[in-house]
Amino acid sequence: MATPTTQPGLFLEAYRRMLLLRRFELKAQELYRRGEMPGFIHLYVGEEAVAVGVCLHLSREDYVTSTHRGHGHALAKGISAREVMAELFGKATGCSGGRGGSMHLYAPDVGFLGTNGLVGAGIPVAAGAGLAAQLRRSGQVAVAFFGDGAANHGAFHEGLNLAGVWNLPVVFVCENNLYATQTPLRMATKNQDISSRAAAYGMPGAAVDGNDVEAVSAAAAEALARARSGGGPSLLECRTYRFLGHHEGDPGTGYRSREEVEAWKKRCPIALERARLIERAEAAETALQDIEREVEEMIAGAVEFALASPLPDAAEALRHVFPEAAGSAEAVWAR
Amino acid sequence: MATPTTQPGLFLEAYRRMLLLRRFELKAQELYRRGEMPGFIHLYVGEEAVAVGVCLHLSREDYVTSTHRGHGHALAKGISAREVMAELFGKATGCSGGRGGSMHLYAPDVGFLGTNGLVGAGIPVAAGAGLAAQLRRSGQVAVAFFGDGAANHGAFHEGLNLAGVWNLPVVFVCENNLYATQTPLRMATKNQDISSRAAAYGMPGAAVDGNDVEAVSAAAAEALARARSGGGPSLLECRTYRFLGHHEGDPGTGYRSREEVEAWKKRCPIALERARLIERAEAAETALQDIEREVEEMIAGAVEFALASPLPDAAEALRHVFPEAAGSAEAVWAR
Amino acid sequence: MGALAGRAAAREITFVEATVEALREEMRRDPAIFYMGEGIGARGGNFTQTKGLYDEFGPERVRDTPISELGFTAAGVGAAMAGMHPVADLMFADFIAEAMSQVVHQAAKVHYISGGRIEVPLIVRAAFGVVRSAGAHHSGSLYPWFMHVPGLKVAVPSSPADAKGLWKTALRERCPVMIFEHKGLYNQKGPVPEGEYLTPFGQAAIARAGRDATIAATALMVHKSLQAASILEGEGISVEVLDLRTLVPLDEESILKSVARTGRLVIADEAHETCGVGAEIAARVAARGFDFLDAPIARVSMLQAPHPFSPPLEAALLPSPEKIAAAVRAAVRGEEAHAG
Amino acid sequence: MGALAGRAAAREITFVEATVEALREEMRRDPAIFYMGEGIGARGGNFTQTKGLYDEFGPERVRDTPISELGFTAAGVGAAMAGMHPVADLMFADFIAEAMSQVVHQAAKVHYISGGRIEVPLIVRAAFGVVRSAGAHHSGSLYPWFMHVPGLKVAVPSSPADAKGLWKTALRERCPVMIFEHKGLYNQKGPVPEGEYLTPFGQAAIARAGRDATIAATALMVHKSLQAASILEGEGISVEVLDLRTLVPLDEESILKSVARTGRLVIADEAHETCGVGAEIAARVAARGFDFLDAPIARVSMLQAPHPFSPPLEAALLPSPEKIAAAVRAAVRGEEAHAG
Ligand SMILES: Cc1ncc(C[n+]2csc(CCOP(=O)(O)OP(=O)(O)O)c2C)c(N)n1
Ligand SMILES: Cc1ncc(C[n+]2csc(CCOP(=O)(O)OP(=O)(O)O)c2C)c(N)n1
Ligand SMILES: [Mg+2]
Ligand SMILES: [Mg+2]
Repeated sequence: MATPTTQPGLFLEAYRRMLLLRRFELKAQELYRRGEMPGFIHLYVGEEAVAVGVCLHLSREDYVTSTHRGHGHALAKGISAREVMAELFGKATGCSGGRGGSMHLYAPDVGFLGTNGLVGAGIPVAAGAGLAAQLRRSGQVAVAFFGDGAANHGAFHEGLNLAGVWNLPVVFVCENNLYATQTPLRMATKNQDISSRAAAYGMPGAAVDGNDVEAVSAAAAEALARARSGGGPSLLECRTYRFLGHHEGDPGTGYRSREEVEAWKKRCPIALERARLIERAEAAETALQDIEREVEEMIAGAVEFALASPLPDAAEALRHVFPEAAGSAEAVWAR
Repeated sequence: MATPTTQPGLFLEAYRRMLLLRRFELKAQELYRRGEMPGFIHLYVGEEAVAVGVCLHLSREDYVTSTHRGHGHALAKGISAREVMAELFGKATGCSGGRGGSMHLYAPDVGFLGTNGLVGAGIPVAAGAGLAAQLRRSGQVAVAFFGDGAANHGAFHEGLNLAGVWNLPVVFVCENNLYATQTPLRMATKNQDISSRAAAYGMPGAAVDGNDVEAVSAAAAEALARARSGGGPSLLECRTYRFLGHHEGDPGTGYRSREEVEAWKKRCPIALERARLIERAEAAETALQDIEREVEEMIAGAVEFALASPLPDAAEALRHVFPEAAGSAEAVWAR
Repeated sequence: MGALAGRAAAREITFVEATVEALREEMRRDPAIFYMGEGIGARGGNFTQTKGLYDEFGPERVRDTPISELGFTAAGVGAAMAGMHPVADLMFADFIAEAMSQVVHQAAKVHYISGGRIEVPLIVRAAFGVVRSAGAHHSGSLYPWFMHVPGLKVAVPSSPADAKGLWKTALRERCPVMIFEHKGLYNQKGPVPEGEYLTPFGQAAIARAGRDATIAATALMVHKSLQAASILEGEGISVEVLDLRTLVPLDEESILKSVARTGRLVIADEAHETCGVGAEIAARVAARGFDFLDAPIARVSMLQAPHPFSPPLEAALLPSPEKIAAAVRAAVRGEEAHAG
Repeated sequence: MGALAGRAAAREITFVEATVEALREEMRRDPAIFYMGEGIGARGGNFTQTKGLYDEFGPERVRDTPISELGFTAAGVGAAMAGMHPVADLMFADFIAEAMSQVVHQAAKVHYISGGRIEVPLIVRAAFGVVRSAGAHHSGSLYPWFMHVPGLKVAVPSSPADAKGLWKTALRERCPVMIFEHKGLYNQKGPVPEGEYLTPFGQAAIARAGRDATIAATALMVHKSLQAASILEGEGISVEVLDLRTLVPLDEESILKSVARTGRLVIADEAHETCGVGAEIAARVAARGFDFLDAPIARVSMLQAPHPFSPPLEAALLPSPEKIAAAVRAAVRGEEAHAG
């Protein structure tokens, strides 16, 4: 049986998605800087290989929980760029109807259970989605994305321990980008090998180069296959780096040396994969350019859609505090 | 330099203290069963070697945080049996003035920072006491006692991680008695080797026979010496068993087989140590009998004191919500 | 209570048995329902609140957890988002603080901030209130915190029948519902209809009708208020006792109607007083029922100290029939004095 | 404000600078004080709320933490019990939920349940309130939860001078104090006395005197209430604005005195309405100031929905000068209608 990592065209698809994530974020940055976007945004630039490498192996029915830095996860899991962009503008057409914003993107139709404003919060929520899958014997899996900083929160401990003892179909993906805001990992924990913590919960742990989408893909495919086949949860640490500041407004320097930032930028996951595809002749330059154009168009369309969309009606501000009718929401699809 | 474990008379003292803990608990049980005591009590019978083995190496200035099953820790750290017994009766002369009860015993004069009604809660509190010691460079250490069940709470994770990264003078003592209420450890975590979790926090971990006071003493002495000398925290797992139910009222059977209970009772820490002292001729039978009489008298005195003491005055029920005067409380001794 | 008067067949069972019956019936009906908590499996729960469910539904649906309130409550949120209908049993209400963020920032908010696209039908169950000097960490009520947070419904049953009826309603709601059960009620017996029996949310019950003053009460305090009413009856004061049954939604209409008749309002509740149930009701009545009032609104609640262990201190702080009666008496006499 | 009028020398600095100044002065005075939080070290804090302290006091006393709110708050409790005076900076008020149990079950209760033998002089600092559409997890106020819990003092400064004065008082208290600072105030400038300046707890300030109605307000809402008062002045309505400054202790006397003069009360506060600040004040005035009232008590607060991201929705739910003015107008006119 061919493992998913060897499917033909898989990495071309990975390239396409990483590029989508990258262009989306850079466009969001541009619009934010122009003062056109309310709230705060945390950009995923540099870390695309993680979301994409993992989500390559997820179906629409699988679940994902995400973080404050979640645009990439949302797009990689399949929310349209239009819906995400509209949400960043607080528009009625956004994936959360404008009520959520960057840190509260939701899309039950693609199993996306939310970006999150609270660090660590999504970790045990994913365990719960995995539990639902286990109880229904549906074959679904759940993935929790979270940062190195989140690994020091009690939610990490309780979530992983539950998944371990209940043998849940969950993959815990730690995006170790070496910093939580400006705090370097070494100031946050003595044992900086986060993957080694898996042992505490009796589950396999692995660390991979998080800027190499093929490495992430291979490790994720293995962990996901284990989860799907009843083998229980895994912890996957992806070592990566954010090219930009913590959020828009933070220059990302001061606490990180220019050399460190530049060294990581040289290891851009997208450039790396592009070079490989060419080198291995898996894609012609023209095919890649087609993809690049296609992505640019998609982003332009998303911006246009978002800007043209209406804001929500203030008269509806008290709507959706409680569900309006039994069984009204889309969540029911899952049952 | 002689390590504390080799001090002459140390284990005779250990025997005396263990006996005190045992007789105290059995007397409390008797009084509780007669309906004379309000509230709920969780007895420490069978686990005496842990509290005693560790506290042998603590001075009055060191700190201890404890659990719902904390009479043993309170006595081992030096609160008088009178004050503890009076507190169990809610008397004004109790160590908490009757406001606390079994799960809220406090005594700043001996560094006892509380039994606790919330599982796990004392763990990071001890880290904070250790932090105070570190900041003051006072040479004090802090010890957190907690159960196997508490090790699955987020407070364990955050407390140990903080102590690790800040190199705090703290010893985390897990009393692994194999059950949390009726839940066996294997249903609560996949990795039942709790001491192995120390690695996740970059600190040394060790597991010892928690029914052997000399083994506990040796391991604790080592960990405490490390803490005192700036070597940072440790996790010490003491494998033990409670001979009685979870709390008075729980028969302690049903979820535990008679064979299992009997096998552990055969390994009574007090009987074990008594035999050793005789065998090694460290104490004559008559000396041990003197100790036993002395302990009986102390317990009888404690009961008498507790029963004769007045209840708090209802008119004072709203007192002590806030401190009455700046610097009024005993805590200031520590500064 | 009132609603039951006509039903001949209702057997008497305890409050806690009524909750188990509701759960059993609903779990048979709906395979999405499952139950999580510490010691709620084979042991049947600290308060026998799941007795028999493990035997019928097995360890998957009646699931013992580690001591990880944050973890299993969050797992409940995740499972609910994924289409299940979990019950997270927090044991003592005090322990909800361990999972505060999961309840208020996740469960309560997801529906709204997802633009109504995701539902979180999670039940949070907790035993509250003072019994037997359980002390500072095992006596709290704490539902006022959750009244403050939009997106949560809050039920506080006072009788076995309502316990069953509110549980069954809760398990058909599509939003998070918190059910607070007073430990002192668990073993009280009362008539409970067999089979389908739903108590609507947001409808207070008149536990006793009266003319001179209204006592709005919750859970055990309904019973203490009825005792107060008996005391006062002997003094010629006729008291109406309203059993609020749910705090969110709150049946403001019934309170206002009653106060319109009686002109006096006392709120009896066991949670702490400040920013508590009485505060909210007093504020609403002071805003919308101002003209009905013939006397100041009084609150009888837990006074502002942590729960002490020692029985005389505990009693001094807690609401009691005598204190409730005194508050009513003051309202009635005060007004007479005022009028005279 | 009033207290400052006589002082000629007061420079103008921002609210957040005033808090740093208070901390600096107190940390110099008292070696027991140290500070913990995420990003509060060399970075100077999310809101520049510790700017310069790291340079002066170093990494031991100005201590960056991992993302472990539970852990470092509990460590604060332990250090406080052991004789230190820690500040636990929770960053956003919403994040206190991560450490709820540590604040309410440990910090708030230890003094009482130790029979007064142990003190827990822990400061919990949090930035609250709506600015710039921060959404559902970064906009909350939440202090009503802590008013409900006995054993905690709660300060809500509205001006740079009070920010300094309340901080300095807090750092000399021997109990846990929660300081809630509205993010929208951090960069507001005002006169702040140099050196020793203490604002007492439990004393409201009259931010503006008036005859026809009292607005009791907190933090940013003091300013919105002053704007409302200006609007109303143009309509011939004279409004008194009370700045509560601390919520525990609450200066009930000043509220009652003001209402005794004006006969009308509006409470303006940014926390959610149900079981909120307005509820508590309304209940107290409905109990003890009933005879002073010429109109129903009104609350202007955050309406009962989670904080939405989209600006028009957010604005629709939040209190504003216009909404406050409308509430006062209704109270005044309602009574005129009533009188007429
Ligand atoms: C519970 C909680 N604590 C603190 C914060 C503030 N905060 C937002 S992002 C962040 C850093 C997160 O670091 P990490 O988990 O490594 O993710 P990264 O930003 O590096 O992707 C912090 C402290 C928060 N949102 N939630
Ligand atoms: C946070 C919290 N959750 C649950 C409980 C209820 N409870 C009290 S003791 C206990 C079991 C504790 O087990 P363990 O930590 O192993 O200690 P042991 O009783 O075995 O000494 C539980 C679940 C509690 N008191 N606090
Ligand atoms: Mg990071
Ligand atoms: Mg145990």
